[in-house]
Amino acid sequence: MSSNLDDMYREIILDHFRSPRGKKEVDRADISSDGQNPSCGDELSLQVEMDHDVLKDVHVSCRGCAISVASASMLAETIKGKSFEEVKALAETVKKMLKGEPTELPDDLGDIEALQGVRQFPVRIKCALLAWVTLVEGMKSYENGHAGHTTVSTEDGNGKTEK
Amino acid sequence: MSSNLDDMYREIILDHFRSPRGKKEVDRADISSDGQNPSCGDELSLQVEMDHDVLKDVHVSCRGCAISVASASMLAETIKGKSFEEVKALAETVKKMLKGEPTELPDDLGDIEALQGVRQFPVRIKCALLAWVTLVEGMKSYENGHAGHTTVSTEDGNGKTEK
Amino acid sequence: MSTDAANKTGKPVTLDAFDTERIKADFPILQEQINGHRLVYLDNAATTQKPRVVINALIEHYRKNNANVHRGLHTLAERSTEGFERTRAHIARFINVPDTGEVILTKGATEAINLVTYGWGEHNIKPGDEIVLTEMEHHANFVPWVTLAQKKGAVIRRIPITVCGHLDLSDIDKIITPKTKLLALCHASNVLGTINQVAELAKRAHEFGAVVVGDGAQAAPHMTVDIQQLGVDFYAFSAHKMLGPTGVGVLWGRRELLENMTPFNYGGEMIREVGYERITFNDLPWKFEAGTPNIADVVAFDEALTYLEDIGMDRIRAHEMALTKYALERLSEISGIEIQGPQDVESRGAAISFTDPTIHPHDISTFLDSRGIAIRAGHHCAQPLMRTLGKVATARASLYIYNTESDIDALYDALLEMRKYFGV
Amino acid sequence: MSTDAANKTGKPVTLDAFDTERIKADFPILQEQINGHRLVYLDNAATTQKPRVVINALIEHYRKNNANVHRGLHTLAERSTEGFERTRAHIARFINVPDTGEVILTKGATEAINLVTYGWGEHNIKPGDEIVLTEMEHHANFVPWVTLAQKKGAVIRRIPITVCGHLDLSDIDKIITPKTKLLALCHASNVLGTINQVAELAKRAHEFGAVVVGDGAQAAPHMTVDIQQLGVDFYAFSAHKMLGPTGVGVLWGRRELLENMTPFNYGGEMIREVGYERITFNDLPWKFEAGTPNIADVVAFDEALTYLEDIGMDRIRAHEMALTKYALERLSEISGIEIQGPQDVESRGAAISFTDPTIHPHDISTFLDSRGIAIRAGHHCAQPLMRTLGKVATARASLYIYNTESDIDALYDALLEMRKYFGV
Ligand SMILES: Cc1ncc(COP(=O)(O)O)c(C=O)c1O
Ligand SMILES: Cc1ncc(COP(=O)(O)O)c(C=O)c1O
Repeated sequence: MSSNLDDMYREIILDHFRSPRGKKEVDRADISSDGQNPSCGDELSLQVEMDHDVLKDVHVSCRGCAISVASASMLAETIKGKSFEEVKALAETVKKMLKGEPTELPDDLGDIEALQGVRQFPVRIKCALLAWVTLVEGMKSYENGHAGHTTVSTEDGNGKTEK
Repeated sequence: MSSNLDDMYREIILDHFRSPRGKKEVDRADISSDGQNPSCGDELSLQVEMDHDVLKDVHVSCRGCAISVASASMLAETIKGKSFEEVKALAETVKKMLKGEPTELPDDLGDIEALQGVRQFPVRIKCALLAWVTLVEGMKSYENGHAGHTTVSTEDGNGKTEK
Repeated sequence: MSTDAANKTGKPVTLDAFDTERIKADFPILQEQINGHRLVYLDNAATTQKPRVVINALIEHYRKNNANVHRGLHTLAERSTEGFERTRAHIARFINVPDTGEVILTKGATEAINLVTYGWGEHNIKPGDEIVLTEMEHHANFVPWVTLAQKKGAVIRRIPITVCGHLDLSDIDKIITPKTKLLALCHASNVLGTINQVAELAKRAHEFGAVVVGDGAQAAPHMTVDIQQLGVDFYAFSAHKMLGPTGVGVLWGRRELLENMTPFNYGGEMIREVGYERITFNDLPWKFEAGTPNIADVVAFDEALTYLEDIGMDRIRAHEMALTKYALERLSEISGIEIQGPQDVESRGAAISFTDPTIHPHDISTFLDSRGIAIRAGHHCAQPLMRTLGKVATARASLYIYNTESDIDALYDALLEMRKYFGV
Repeated sequence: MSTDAANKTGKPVTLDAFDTERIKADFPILQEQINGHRLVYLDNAATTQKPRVVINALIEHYRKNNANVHRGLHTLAERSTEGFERTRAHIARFINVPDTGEVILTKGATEAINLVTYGWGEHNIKPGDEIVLTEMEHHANFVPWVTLAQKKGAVIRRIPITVCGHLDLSDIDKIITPKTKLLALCHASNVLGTINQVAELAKRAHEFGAVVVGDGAQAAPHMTVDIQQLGVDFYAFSAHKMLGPTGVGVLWGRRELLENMTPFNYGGEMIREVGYERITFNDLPWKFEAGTPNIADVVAFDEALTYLEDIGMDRIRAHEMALTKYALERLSEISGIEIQGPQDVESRGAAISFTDPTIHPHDISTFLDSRGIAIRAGHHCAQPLMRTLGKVATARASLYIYNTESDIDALYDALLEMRKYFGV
């Protein structure tokens, strides 16, 4: 009856966990953002090199549970080469998908779709979100012309809200 | 099964309640003491006229439940003409009797013995004690040469302690 | 009420008649004998009895789902958390609040009000500020404010009551003024029964920027409470007075206020990050819920709310009005019995205080108990009101959903018997 | 243990062997299946499961005796009050305290500690005073004091830990000094398991006139606690961690201190007389128990204490030591698993924190849950300690009276399986 378990830890997810993508450092960190889930102790650091409005290259390093690591890895894989607007829209979609809000899933979601099983584990949703929240904060800061790091801390342990 | 009830409200008690003794004012209030149970709202006022070390005359007026009224009435009836020391000893005995502590009951306890049924109603013990506590405080004050009123307030509502 | 849901849980299904006998059957304790008589429980303002569904929810929780909440990643912890948060969401719906983060679970109404005193009052009440109370407050909504006022050099103003037991609003303009920083009042009085015009007074207080605390301990169990209509800023009540277990209370508060308040208890669960230099607090509502909460009782409270909703709060109010009317009439038939509070059932709840000219309320209560009838006697934690009424104590019969005219008749008969017994 | 009493209540009667299977049978939830496996409950430091006698006491209370306490003069109120105060007296005996007035019932250990912060700390901690904590405190015994220190301009000093997870007392002379106003420390750590030398440290702190607060949340459930031997001034613990219901905690305090403290919550029951000008407070312990308490759960806690006593606290300790030894051994067999806290079972309790080099504690916990094994993972409300340990989180298996070697074996097997599952 550990079907749930396999729902969450799908093979794709375990694969990303075992060999995370986005390890390579970027040449120039136009966006640099750190995120953490204090209650889990997940810690994530993310840099993006921009080329005009395209996210040219992404480096992400995550110390945390399989879900946060895999989610960060998938993010790195997916957003590379996408435009600012595309990535923003994608982040919205992922958020909605994870929270179980109605949303159309685009065809090019790729491995990310595999994160859906996390929904059955409410406390883990914020782990799956960590990379995305961290990225979005970094992008906001970049848009507003702020240099330097942003730091994001998701909510504490109840999986109900995040900020 | 209202046998308990009749245990507490014995005929003697109801008689004291209906026609309380000690109504007559004293000529000279050598001891004057007020007592109350704030949680019950019982209020009692007591004056004693002394003749050397004898409690010559007692006036007591009590506004309260049947138990506090009857107990005050019995007190008035019993202590008149007794010596300071005798009354002190008696007060101790009554206290012990009401609290269920081991004690010899003297033969001349009179109607007071009827108060024993109160023991089954823990919250009422302080009602039965009110007059005695008020008297003892007044006597202490008299002994220490203090003039004027004393005021006693028994504990609040749990029937467990009093001061 | 959905008949389906009602059938499933064995709750009363009649929509039309208020089937009190059916309801009584749902409460195991009401089948008990007390001193050889059937239990006539008329002490509902103190605490209510619990229906089988609530007791069963407790058993179920401890037999199947028990774990600590929030931080667990195992099945039992998830179930417990889910049950716990389900009740919170239910409470929000019950009082018509859209934001569940505004619903804080406490150990009772008393703690809920103290949370406001410490979290808001401590930082917002300044010397010379005025705190407006009514003359009919329970100690829970009186002692915290008077103590705070003493500490802060603030002034307590009181709204008096009329001889009928209503708030006397004739001088209200002089009581609620620009100096008013806080208005704290009961929605319904536990002694007089009076239902206060909270919405109207809240509006008036808000004109001067005051904060309004509603004590709903005697209202939430008995009528529809719509926070948005009441327009208060805080509202407190207790689960145990509305079929729920002991040890659970609710504080609802406006998010803006709650977010700017300091926490009350400090410890686990209410923090975000803890270091020796810096501590940051959790989001609402957890910021105010330090430590392991009363999980099982919160979980079971859900069933109490469902039970009340299945009957319908408006029908409960209607039933209590009819029964109160009957009780007031019967008691008036006994010469000398003096009844406190409003006589018109529209403006009052089902707590009926009365006194006998010669028999002390404690003797009344003890005597009635020998006949299986449970009422309360004393100052009902409202000593200031008692002083206003010129009483040291009253007897109080307070009614609820399972009470019937025959309960009132039993009270009536026993009071007559009592007169004979004491020979007065 | 009286065999008679044990027979009556269906509790284990063997005096010689610690009959865990027999004990297990007393806990309905342990008969449950979780994710298709028998429940192996190893999250006891978070909360324990409840034996049938405790659940039954709750049912019995609500079915037969439920009323509000203290002020009632009817049969149900008397029964409730008696049950409530019986538990208080039992708690006093359980921790070897002669004066029941010193036993204050709270909603949990967290509230108990906050009561001391507000009632004592608020008035006694001055700028420059030093508050000594240990590095292994739970947030419940950390956040209140750090917050108080910030407010008062006091200084937090910490007793560090050794690599073995004991308190490092080598510099204790420089930490506990004439400046020390308060020493607050856990009797046993919820992360490391360490049992601290409370008596020795209390003595040292008392030499400088400091007040000592013992957090007994992880000690009272597991060993004989004798307040008089410990020599602390306050001691806090929670019922739910020792077979009791949620929502009940205990603060024991020295009468002289408690009597000179301001109340914490204000409201009904904690007052003696209430007026607009003057409020006087009730005697101990009621002065600190405002409002309707968690009556039913307090009543039921009595049965939990009896259950523990019937087994015997010393035998419980012995059982846990043996089982902890076994668990430490088995876990060490798994390469890479890092265990926190003392290795010698004499100086530690049964909470065992561990980490895997690559698998995050949350994944460990989730995986184990799929095999019916409940453990906790996270910072265990001890973030400062986590920082000291250089961990963001640990997995924690914590044992209790109903756990067996086969539970440990199940844990061992599942951990190996987990390694395969994650492919690391
Ligand atoms: C050492 C320690 N102290 C205090 C507490 C707080 O107990 P509660 O959450 O029951 O208030 C805990 C419980 O997690 C604990 O382990
Ligand atoms: C009007 C009112 N307010 C507050 C309270 C306090 O509620 P609790 O004792 O459940 O905290 C009561 C209960 O007696 C009440 O009647």
